[in-house]
Amino acid sequence: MSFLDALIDHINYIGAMALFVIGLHTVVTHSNLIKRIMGINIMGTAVFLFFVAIGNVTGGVPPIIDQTNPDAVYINPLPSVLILTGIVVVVSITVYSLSLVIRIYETHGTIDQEEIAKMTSEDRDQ
Amino acid sequence: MITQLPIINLLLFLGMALIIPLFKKRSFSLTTNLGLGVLFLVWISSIVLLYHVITEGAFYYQLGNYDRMLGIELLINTFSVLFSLFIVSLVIIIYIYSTGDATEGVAEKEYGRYYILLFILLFAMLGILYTNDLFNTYVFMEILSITTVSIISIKRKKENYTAAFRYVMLNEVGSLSYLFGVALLYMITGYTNIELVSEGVQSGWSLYPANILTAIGFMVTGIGIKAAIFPFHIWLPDAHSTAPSSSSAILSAVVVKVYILIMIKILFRVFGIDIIQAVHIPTVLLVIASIGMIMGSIFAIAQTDVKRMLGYSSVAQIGYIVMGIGMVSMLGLQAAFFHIFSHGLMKAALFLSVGAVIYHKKIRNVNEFDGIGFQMPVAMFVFSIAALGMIGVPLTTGFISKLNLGLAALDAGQVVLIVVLIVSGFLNALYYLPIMISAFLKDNKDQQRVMRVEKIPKTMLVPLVVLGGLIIAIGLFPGELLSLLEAAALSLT
Amino acid sequence: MGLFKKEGKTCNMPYVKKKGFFGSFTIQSSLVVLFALVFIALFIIGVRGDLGILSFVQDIYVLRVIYDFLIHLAILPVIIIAFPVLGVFGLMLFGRNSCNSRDMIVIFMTLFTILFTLFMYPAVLEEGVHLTIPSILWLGISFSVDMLGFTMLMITSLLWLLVMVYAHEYMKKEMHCNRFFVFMGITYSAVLGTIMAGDLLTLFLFFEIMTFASYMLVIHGQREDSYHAGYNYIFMGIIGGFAILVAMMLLYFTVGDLAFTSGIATLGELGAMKYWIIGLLVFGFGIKAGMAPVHVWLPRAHPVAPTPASALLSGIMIKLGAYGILRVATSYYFPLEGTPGGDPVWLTTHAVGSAIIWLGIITMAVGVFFALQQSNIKRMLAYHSISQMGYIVMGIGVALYLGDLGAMGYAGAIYHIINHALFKSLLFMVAGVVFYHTGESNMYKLGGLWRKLPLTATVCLIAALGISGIPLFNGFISKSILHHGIVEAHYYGHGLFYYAELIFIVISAGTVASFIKLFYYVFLRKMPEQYKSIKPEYNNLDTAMAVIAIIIVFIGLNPRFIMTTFIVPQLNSMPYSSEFVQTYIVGLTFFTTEDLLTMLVVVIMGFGIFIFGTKFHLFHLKIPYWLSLEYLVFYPMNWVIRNACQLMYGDECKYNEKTLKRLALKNNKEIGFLDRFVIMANVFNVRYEGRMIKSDAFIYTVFITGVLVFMLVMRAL
Amino acid sequence: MNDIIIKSITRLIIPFIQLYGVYIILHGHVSPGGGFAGGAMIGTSLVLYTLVFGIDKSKQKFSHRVSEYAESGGILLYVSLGLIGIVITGSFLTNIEAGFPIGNPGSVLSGGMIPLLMVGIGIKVASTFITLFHTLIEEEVV
Repeated sequence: MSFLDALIDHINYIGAMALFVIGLHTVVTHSNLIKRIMGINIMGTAVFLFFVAIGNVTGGVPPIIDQTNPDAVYINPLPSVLILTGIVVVVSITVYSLSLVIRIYETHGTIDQEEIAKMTSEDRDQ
Repeated sequence: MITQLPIINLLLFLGMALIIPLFKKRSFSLTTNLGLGVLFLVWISSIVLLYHVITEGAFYYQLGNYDRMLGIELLINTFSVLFSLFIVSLVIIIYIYSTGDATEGVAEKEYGRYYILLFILLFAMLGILYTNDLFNTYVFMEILSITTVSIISIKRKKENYTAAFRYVMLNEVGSLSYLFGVALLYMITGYTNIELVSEGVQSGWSLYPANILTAIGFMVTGIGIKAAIFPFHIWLPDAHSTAPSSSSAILSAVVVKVYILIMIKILFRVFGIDIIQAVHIPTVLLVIASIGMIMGSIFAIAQTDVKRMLGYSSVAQIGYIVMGIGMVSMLGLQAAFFHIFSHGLMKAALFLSVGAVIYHKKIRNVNEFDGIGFQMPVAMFVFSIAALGMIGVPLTTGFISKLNLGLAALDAGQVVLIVVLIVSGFLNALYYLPIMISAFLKDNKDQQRVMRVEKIPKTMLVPLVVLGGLIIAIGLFPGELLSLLEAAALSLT
Repeated sequence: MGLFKKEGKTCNMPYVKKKGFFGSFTIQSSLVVLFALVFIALFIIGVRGDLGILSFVQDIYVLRVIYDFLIHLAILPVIIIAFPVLGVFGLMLFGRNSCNSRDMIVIFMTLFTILFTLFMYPAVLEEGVHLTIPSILWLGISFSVDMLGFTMLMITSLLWLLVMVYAHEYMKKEMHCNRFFVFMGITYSAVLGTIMAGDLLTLFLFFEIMTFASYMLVIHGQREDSYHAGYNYIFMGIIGGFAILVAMMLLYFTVGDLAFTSGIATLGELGAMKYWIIGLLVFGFGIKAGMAPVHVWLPRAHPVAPTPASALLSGIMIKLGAYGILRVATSYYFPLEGTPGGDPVWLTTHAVGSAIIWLGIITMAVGVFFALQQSNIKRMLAYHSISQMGYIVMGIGVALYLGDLGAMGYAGAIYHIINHALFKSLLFMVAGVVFYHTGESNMYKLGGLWRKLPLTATVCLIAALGISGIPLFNGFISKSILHHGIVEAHYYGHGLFYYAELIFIVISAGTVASFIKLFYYVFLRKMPEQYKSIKPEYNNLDTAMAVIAIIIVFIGLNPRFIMTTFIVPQLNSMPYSSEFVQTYIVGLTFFTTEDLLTMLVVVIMGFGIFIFGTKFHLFHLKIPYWLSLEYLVFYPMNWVIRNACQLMYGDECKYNEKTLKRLALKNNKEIGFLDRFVIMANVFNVRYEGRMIKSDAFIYTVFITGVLVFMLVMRAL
Repeated sequence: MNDIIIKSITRLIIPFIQLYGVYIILHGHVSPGGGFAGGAMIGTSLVLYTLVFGIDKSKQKFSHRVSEYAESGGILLYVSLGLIGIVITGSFLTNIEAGFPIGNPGSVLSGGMIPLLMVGIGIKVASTFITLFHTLIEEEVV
């Protein structure tokens, strides 16, 4: 019972971990470049979820000053603010890598990493 | 007013990057001259700051006067100022060179963009050094990554795209690992300010060991990826070899070092020596450094593209620095710092001289270097000085770093490391010496040797000569620098 | 052999054609040499106060002021080191267009070094010249010249002058003369610095510079074999340098000081570490000295270098290896002066010494054995250099082994350093002259040259008698002192050294035989047809050779001069028993019946070996390749490398097939170990690089898991 | 996309989206939202415009040059506001101490210079969004 309690208490952490592993698995196993970018995004989401979950206070309210309820418990806004920045960063990275994928498709004619590696190693042997 | 200088440095770089697009219609030399002016201003202000920090001691700078628990805080101590001075000085030299050779593979309309990226790069590097905040470090690190990858892919060639993509993928994994570590630390301490986190970590070590342990693992691995420590070096040779020569020099000589400095900051300022020794991180570092020193050289031996070879050589040299860190002693840290300096100088000289050869002769293959020394005496002479430094011949900075590292290894009681050091130095000789020999002693294969001396711009020659001179000068008189570095190492604790 | 490159394209500068029998350059340079010799003799005699020259100089005010100023100049070592470098600049500025003016600059630069070296003599006699320059190279470098250093300086600078005089004529037939003289100058500067070093760091600094500068001399011919030899030379040099570097770090860490002062008090407590330090130092310097297991570069590098360079390589540079061993051993491993003989601190010295003696003996044997097999003159001389270095190393070993009674070995080693420098460089010069006139260096294809080159034949005979140790020539003196040394090692020390003495005698006989062979095949016999047209002429080559020959004979006739001037003062400043030095060294009588008889036995044995060898064609015997040292040492490594490639790829390797075939070659002559290693690195790279790059995230996963598990496990433990 | 319904509705809806974006930007400090969120909304409205009316027309409205100036200008606004702090009190980005008005909690003017900073961020984010989108669909990358 206590195990289940602990599970439910920490469900957001566990979720974040699971997402992280899923993302990593995607990056490791897939050779399609776009899928790898998606994997990175999933990993990013996992970390953000984890970060935001830290700031959560059970029963807390959004941290906006409310004159009617002066002694409300606010959740910690700082992680959310930080993560906003993190999201911006990951968005830009994603956009950048997608544009690179477009370029790679134009120059190599494929977005499969195995094939690209094969092509480059052939280039090098010549 | 002096206390305002750090933020002014940052803003100067940022402002310069923002102004360049507005100058699009004007002549390009205006941009480069303005940029040089900005660099010199920052250089002078860094010197002033260094003097101030040494005489008056370190100081904090709160952005917007917010409390350090909430706001961003800059810490200006010997460590950050010395290394920012190092970065700016080296970049000035490379910048002057690049005004002659930004052309290598970069389209003319991209010049402006190249300098925008360069200044944002500088902004991010200085930010990383100054900031006293873990999350802020992350943000600057990401700015650095994006600008780096843009610089790598600024040449519109297909190998640039694959190299840049590889860089993005692995580095993003690294950044996320780092952020995950920050999250774990935030979880137990509730701060992102390095000092507050450090206090929290020290007191929370007994309560939440699992958290801290995982955080160390993830942060070290994440930064290890970005610093190209051995098993994660895979992105480096391609990325550094495909970039334009001047930016390869910046990437290899400076950018990678910045990540190592972050690692030093995290290991020594956030966790502290006690904790990292308790979880045996030094052992891990020493092992991967040793493997990296050997394997990097072995991979370098096999390369035919000279810039890829230099890239792998960087991998090996990063191993030297990590080894110094892994000894977790004052001497080791000092040796690592010195090697950051000396490798910065030597690798910049190597990349720039090779860049001059590529610019003039359009050859990149190591086997085609026969007789180049007669056609490009200055470039190959500087190359030779730097290469001898890599081998560790006396009178160059490389010898002093080797001596320092060796003494630090003895001090740490690790005699095995000296063997690694020597073997790595020997392997370095194995791939640098043949290039020098064929450049100066063999005749050109396809044509009778013609005494056509190099016709590369003066703006490229002068930086080369300055770098060569600095390598020898610091190799001859390292005392001052070493005492400064000792102060920097002391300011970490 | 320094084959002259590309017919017709020689030193491409106009040089003044000589008029008459002697060229004007020959006369000038001969006068310079004469001046140097007279000045040296007068100065040394004057300072020792024998003929009242000093008081004569002191009487004239101007001379006295100059003299006082010069002998008290503290920066003399720096000046001496700077002179060759100045000469290099001078010849780059003024000597580019004329052979004669360039060579005059070089010769005068060498002359000035001699003069300034001499000015140190009065100070050296008292307490030595000491100069410290702090903060250079972090630890600071220092110079210190004592009698040992002064002796080395004298012989070096004198020989250098003579070789430079010789090189003027010889280099006319070589390419890239300017480059040669530039690097000659740098090498000279480094050699002087090495000798004058006051601590190990300075020694190491100049030693490394010398390695890299002399590489350019070895490779001068720019042919395939010189590249091979140079490759060998530079990498062995680097390995040696690293060995010294490690030893230096260990020393600095344990003793805290690198100056050449006694460190035995600290070192004695270290256990195995002290043997590691001296082992690394002996290994590092031994590579340069051509010591037995690591001599392999020497017989390749010396023959391919141009003759002036090989004369100096054999005459001076390999001595620096021995000098290094002697210097570090006698400074770090010797107790302070006045330590009694039975003191336990000698134990370390004793152990180190016995090892060095055997190394020397092995080196001697290996050198002579291979020398007898050679047909190329310069290669034979190179092997003899190894063997003679064995004598010197053995002398050093005796000097250490016998503790306070080792003065005999020390004296022998120093004396032999001087002698060997003289006769070996003379022999190389002879080989050079023969090659200069005939273009041939295979001794079996030469013959009867004494008719055409009478002076060369004479000096060759003198040098051969010298190296064979015939009485009245200098080799006899040093060899008999060394023989005394090894006999004493047997007498005072372990009985096993009896066999060392036997080997010593047999090897001396081998030396005699091989020089009989050299002289017989080159100068006697019937002359082949094609050499009939050689015209005898006298030029710089002969000046240099004649002077060295005269010095050899002078030393042979007057052995006590070197002994009392140079060697006894050194012994007095060492912790040797002064009683022993007085009785046995100062009172040493040469030409005793016993020594002469030993020598007679040696000579008879030598003739025996020669006759026996020619009769049964033993000198043409090629020993099977699998017996050679390189094969034995590198075979296991090569085996490992070959199989590593197999392991990586199996049978289908995508790597360049031609290169891969080279890797599989069984014969080490065609492909060196380093080449093999590079090819293996290539194969390794092709195999794993792409794969590693592809599996980027996988490596990350494995690493992070590994690190976390490692930390958890270590914490749990 | 030549559908008249979509075009009309887009025309109709874009001003409201942008107005809402501006609202979000200006009220960032008193309610959830802020420069990034509001800027993203404005940027998205422009993306929507591009999707519906095509890249050429969109370029006329919001050319590359304008977006470049907007991007630089957004940050420059931010930086110059921060510089006021340096001049007056000696710290970058100082808010209330630098003399910006402090109002009642909950009202727009209560944040000192925060709304102004948010305007800068909003401009930057909006222009960045549209630039990124344009470069991606033009495949004129880097």
